[in-house]
Amino acid sequence: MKRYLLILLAALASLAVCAALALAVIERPEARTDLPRVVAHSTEHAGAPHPITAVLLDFRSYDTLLEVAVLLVAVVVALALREAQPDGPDRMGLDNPLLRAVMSWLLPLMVLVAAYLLWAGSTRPGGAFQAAAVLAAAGVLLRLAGVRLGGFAGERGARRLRALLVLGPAVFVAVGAGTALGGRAFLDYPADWAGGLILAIELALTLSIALALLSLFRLAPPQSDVERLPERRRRTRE
Amino acid sequence: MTAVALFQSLLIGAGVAFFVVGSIGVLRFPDVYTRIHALTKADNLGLGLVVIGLLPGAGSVAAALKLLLIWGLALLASACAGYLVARAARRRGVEPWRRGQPRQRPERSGDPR
Amino acid sequence: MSLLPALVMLPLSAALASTLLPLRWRGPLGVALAVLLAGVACGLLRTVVGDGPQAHALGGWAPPLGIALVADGLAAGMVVLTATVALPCALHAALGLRGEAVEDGFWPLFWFMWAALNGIWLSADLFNLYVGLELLGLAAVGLVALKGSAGALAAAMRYLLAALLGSLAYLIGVALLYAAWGSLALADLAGFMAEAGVAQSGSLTTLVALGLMSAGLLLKTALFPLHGWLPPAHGGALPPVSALLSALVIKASLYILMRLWIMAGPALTPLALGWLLGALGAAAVFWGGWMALRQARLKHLVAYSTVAQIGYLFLFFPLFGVANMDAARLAWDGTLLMLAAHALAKAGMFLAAGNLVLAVGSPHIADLTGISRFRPLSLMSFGLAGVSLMGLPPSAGFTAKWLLLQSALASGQWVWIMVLVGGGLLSAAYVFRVFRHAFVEGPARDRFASPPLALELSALALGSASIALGLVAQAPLEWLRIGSPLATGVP
Amino acid sequence: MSATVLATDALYAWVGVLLCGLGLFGFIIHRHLLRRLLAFNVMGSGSFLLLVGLAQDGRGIDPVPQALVLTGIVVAVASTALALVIFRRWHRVSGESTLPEDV
Amino acid sequence: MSALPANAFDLLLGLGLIACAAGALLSRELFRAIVMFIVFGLLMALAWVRLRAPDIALAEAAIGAGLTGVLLLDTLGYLRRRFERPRPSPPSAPAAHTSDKEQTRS
Amino acid sequence: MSGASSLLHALLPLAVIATSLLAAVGIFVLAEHRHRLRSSLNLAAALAKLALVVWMGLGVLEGERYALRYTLVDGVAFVLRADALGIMFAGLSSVLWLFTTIYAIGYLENAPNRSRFFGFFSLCVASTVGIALAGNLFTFFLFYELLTLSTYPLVVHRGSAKALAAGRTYLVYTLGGGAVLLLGIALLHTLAGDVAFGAGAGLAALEAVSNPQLVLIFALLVGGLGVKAAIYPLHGWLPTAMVAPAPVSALLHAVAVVKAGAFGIVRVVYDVFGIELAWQLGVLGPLAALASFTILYGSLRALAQTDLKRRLAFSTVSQVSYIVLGISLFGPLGTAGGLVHLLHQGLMKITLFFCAGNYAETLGAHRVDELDGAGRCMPATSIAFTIGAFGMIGVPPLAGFVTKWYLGLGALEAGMGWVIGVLVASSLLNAAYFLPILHRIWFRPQRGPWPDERFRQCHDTHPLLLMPTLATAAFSVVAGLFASLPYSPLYWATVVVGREYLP
Amino acid sequence: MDTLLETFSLLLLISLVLGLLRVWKGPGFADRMLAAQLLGTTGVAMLVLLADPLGLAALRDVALVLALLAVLAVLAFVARVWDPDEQVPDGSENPSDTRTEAAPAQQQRAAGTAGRRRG
Repeated sequence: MKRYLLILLAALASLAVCAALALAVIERPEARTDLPRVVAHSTEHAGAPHPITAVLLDFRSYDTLLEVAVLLVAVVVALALREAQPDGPDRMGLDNPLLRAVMSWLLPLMVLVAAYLLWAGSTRPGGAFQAAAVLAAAGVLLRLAGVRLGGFAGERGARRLRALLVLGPAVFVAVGAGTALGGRAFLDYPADWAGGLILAIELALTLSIALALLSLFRLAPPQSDVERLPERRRRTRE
Repeated sequence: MTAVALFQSLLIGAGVAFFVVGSIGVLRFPDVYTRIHALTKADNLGLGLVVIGLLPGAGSVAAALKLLLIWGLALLASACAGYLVARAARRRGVEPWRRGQPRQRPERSGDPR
Repeated sequence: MSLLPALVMLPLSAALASTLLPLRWRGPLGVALAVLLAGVACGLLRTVVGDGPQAHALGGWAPPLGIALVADGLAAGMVVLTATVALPCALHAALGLRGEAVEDGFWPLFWFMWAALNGIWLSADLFNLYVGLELLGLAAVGLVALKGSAGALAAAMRYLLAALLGSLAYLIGVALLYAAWGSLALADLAGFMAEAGVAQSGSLTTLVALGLMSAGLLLKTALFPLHGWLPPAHGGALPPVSALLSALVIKASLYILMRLWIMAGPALTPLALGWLLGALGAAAVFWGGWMALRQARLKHLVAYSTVAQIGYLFLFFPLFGVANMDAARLAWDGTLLMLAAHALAKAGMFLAAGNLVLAVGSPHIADLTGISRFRPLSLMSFGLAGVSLMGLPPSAGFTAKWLLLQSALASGQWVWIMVLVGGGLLSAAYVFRVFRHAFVEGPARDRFASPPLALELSALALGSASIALGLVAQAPLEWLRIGSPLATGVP
Repeated sequence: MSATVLATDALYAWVGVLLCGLGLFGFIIHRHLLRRLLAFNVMGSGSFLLLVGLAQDGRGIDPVPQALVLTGIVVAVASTALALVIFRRWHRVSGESTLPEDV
Repeated sequence: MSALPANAFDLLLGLGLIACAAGALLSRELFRAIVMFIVFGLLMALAWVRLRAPDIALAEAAIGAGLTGVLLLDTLGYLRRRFERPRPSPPSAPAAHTSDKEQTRS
Repeated sequence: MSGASSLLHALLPLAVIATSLLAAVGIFVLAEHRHRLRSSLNLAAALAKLALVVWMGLGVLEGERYALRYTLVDGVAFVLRADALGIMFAGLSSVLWLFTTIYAIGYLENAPNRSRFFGFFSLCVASTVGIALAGNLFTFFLFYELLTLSTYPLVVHRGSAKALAAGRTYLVYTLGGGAVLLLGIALLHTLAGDVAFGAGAGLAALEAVSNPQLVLIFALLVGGLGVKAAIYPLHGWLPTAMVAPAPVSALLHAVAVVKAGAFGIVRVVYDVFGIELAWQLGVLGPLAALASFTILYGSLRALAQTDLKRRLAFSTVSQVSYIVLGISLFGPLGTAGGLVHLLHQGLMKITLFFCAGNYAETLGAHRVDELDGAGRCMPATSIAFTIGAFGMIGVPPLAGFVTKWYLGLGALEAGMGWVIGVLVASSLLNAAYFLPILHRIWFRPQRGPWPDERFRQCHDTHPLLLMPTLATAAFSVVAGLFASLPYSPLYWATVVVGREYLP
Repeated sequence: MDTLLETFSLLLLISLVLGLLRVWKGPGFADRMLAAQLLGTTGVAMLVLLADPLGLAALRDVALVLALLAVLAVLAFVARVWDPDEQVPDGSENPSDTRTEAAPAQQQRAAGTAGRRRG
């Protein structure tokens, strides 16, 4: 009975939302600004000829910075929870000769494609995030195939991981601070440097985002960091 | 329509047909192992024919290479997937279908809590 | 160099730094940077008071193409309020969490949260506000989840679902508004809407958008029927986290709602939406108060008190919408003062409650027996905060309530008077319930843990601030009006 | 363009509307957290379609909403991943896949 | 570039999107829901293509069809592995459960 | 007036409040075991406050003006202002605080939680003086609520279940009353803006406001204040609050809380509405009737009590309404009677409570029937009690007689002769509940051992308890005997009346 | 030519929807996963086909990424959900979901009729 009531409620709610949205869609007026034209006009002066990259990393670069921060927040929480209460020993993954062979083809390709997407990003579709996703996929593939990402194991590895995670936003903020200290607006790239700066930011972002996405995957980074905090007492609250 | 175009459309048509056939196969075949067949055929041949059909219109060598690369990757993926699933099925003791058995078994919900 | 981006970038850099730094440096760094940031915040306020509203086009691109940070009096005030609340919380955390397993995650999230808050106060762009909201929401959820206990995780999950749903509703609204007006800049939209007027086509799209956005923001603010996620999250978190969440985080969504409301101004005036929000606020006051009265655990009592106190803030909407200029001004002043009073008092109360729980070693109110003799300072902080929450003089809570009463009387909306008066009595009931247990001279345990003095002092500072603000409210209220619609004359 | 023909962009905007409704429906009826996350993601996709579809309808390609959606996707992924992390932890300590109802 | 009129392809794709979403949301079996969702991601990528947003299509292909799917499947496996026990033998379930918990605390 | 002097004039009222406020802070900060330092601080603050009040009082008599104005928010100001009426009440508080502090130091020797007690005690007096010096309704309300807050910990001080229950009752009544009062003030504020006291019948100028609205406001204000003044039917908290320690009872009943209520009603009738307007509105008659009823009701209830402090409590209910009665009599004599009773009742009632505390502390006697023969054992205390009791009854030439005489004259002046009947009846009732006690104390033999004897030999009680008791008793005799001399309470009351209400 | 390609892609879409049915019907985990795999490849083909008619060369990049990541889901499925080496704690070989498939197999084994295998 309660279940049916719930379904009824859900149906009513979603119908209401649909109806409201439908009305809004039907009744919508002509927009008062022609933003696409402004974008097209301004892209010439931006650091990247591809309009979407220009929007993401120049016009609305602040949004992108915050977006990376959002990703980092998720990672921080994941790492904190994982370290406070490590996952139990879990099977590493599927170790299989054929899979290894396939991966030896796939992985270099993935890195290559990621690099291509990153490079292509300034002139055509692609960019930091897409490249990072492919890189992260490579990492996930490794983990699924049972490969330990030894570089991120242990205390030093964890520190390395964190350093790389922070790198992207740090470069971003540093560039912003640099422009601001140079007397310009925050993240207002000097015209000569714009392309290079954007590329540098994208490069750092790619690394960080890729590692962030990888870290959100359950088994990565490797969870041998249980012993990482020997000096810290583990008190349980509550 | 030029001869090349005709050739292209034929190839692509055949590829698409393979896909359709593959889908139907996946839908009609009785068990996991047979369905893997349908799948890999469609992937390898269908996509291959489509790619070959598109090659003349690719415009540049890079684009053509990219198309071939896509095909290669798809081959790799489908081979790998087929192998992995079949191996897993074997190891888990999924028995192949034999003539006379019901084709599809009743569905059971296997949700974890 | 403008202070505006620094206010977001400083905490953001601090977040990045504290992800990397060794654990033992994070606390001291946190306190030191919090002091610095408080200084910057005061600097901004000074600039705004001296030179009027400030704006900074990020990337050198003016809106609607780029994003601008804008600081009017309200934004600057919120920035300062954030620093005022966060500084004692940082102190409390630096000392109270030292050596705990949760400290690893706390500092980065604390700083991300601060960055998000400042970002929201200063943002003048609809989509940027969305990203800010998400950053804030995820950081807050993370802070709640840090404790790692089953209760904390369930609370965090519930909170996350509410936050996600809320921001999604907001995002859909953004989509509609962008489709309807073609810009994301608040100032543009306000201009267009004022120009188009109420009757023009498109107001329906705008209304649906604003409705969805409001619904999402209400969910995030935990207004009465949508408050279910709040008590477990705020009641179960670490004391400084609870304090920050109740004092600031829920205010962020309310702030956006107020901004939207002001932006849409004429489009919404003829509607009864304001009354609806007011009615929900009234229900929240009574329901939250009633539930607070029935809680067995101290921090949950305080959390339900937040549910109740949010209700007062929503009286803004029916009172601000009226044509009566005086009433609108009083509502503006009263709501903002109430917001600040609640932020200070509730943060102080959560910190004090955390100290009491730490001293007693039990989360239950009934176990407070005899605590008055052993931890008078914490109890006193709790009491000072309580005075402000009850709306008794001479606290900021009282002054705010007085202003709201005046506004309700001036606009002839008598219903809200009963809410203000009755809600005050209800909050007195639950605050004094704590004291009743604390004053019992029963066969109490003689041994209480003693939290470091600085923990008690940080709670006391916030509690006293909530009292003191009531005495010096005149100037801050004038600052808050800088750049507001009240300054231009049309509410 | 005549009014009787539905433009591609508008079509996808309508699909977005339906996805939003569908997602909301799923979000309300389900208690299993994984399903609620699915619903959230569906709803998110719907709102992205709405954003781009409406903005481009009758106006051609608009890079701004496209960039916004990219940002939105990253945010959605981060949220989903965070939710999964917390969910797994919750499942581990409680053995439940749903939240307790009694609040 | 003005808007193209919607054709059968768009219509079918829209229907497919809605069907996939419905399948992901209304399926009784969780695994099916997740696979449906993965397919939904794929269709979304196609939809972005039709909206002439190849950037988003790229991201959607990498995320929606790739990483999110993996995350969800991984979580599902986590649930199954930890707590899915054959139902005929209930006594073993609580025992395993407590041992898990102890592992957590140690 | 020079700048420095005007600054001094502004700061003096603040300083009076600050003495006890700072004392409160200091006491809170002091560790529990520093009782010597705490006592010194307490006494020093009390003396300082008294000196300041006397200074200000003399200044006010010479026509000096002391006022402080601070704008809180637009349209709302925090105003402190010393007029004759305010100084009168502040003087009463300061004098009695001094005695009560001494008494409390003796009473609470070796008791736990003294730091908290004395801290809130000082806070309580700070708010009382604040009430006295409040220059507008808003400021008055501010201190009025602060008084509620600071007395609650005193009421529940013992921490027993009974004390906590009493505290709860106390809160329900006083916070409820406060809310009603706030409503009235807010309403008034929207109509008339910031109503300053002593501006000379501020509301009379309001032509446009309808009478029913004013009557409503009056009812709200008096209803809110009536709770603290313990007017029937709002008196319920007073007898239950008797569980508090004796000095607290003394403070609650004689000085702070009930008097704050009564004083508030004086302010409302004279300073906010103006007596003329109140008379025109027709609210004075009902107020007088209510006060009369409360007088009789309180006396009757007192008659039925066996517990000494409860009997005194109902006596307070009855006596405070004399003040209200005096106010509601339209004319200077009645007003003078009411105002002087504010002081006289304070002196007498505090004496009685001190005595009751002495009996309880020394002999363990709480009930009336346990007091048989107490006079022989504790002669000094008993003499003080007798003086207080006779004063209450109104035996000439004690203080209570002066009050009743003026009230009677005032009633005749206002043409409300029935009030005299009330006065006579109440005096008879007073006698009926006080005389049996006196009889027991002086003429009955001791009935076996005392319930809980503190001191071995019967030589009265601890000097710190005895001294203030005798002092207040002496004051109440002097106040009656030398009522016509300058600086007597009656002199002050007539000054107030003459200065501010009969221009 | 473009129209033709679009028609072909429509056909592919139809085939994709057909495949969707298999995802829905299952019945085993592997069936659904395989069908999804097929859909992925179909999607790749469609992207490749649509690149010219829509004038979006970048679609080939999309197809490339899709093909590159295609193996990921299946691998995750096999490694996590349908692990062949999984040791089910109490000896019964399969978690409940695959019992639908395992149960007849066990019966067969018990009857000693484990015969030849196809594929």
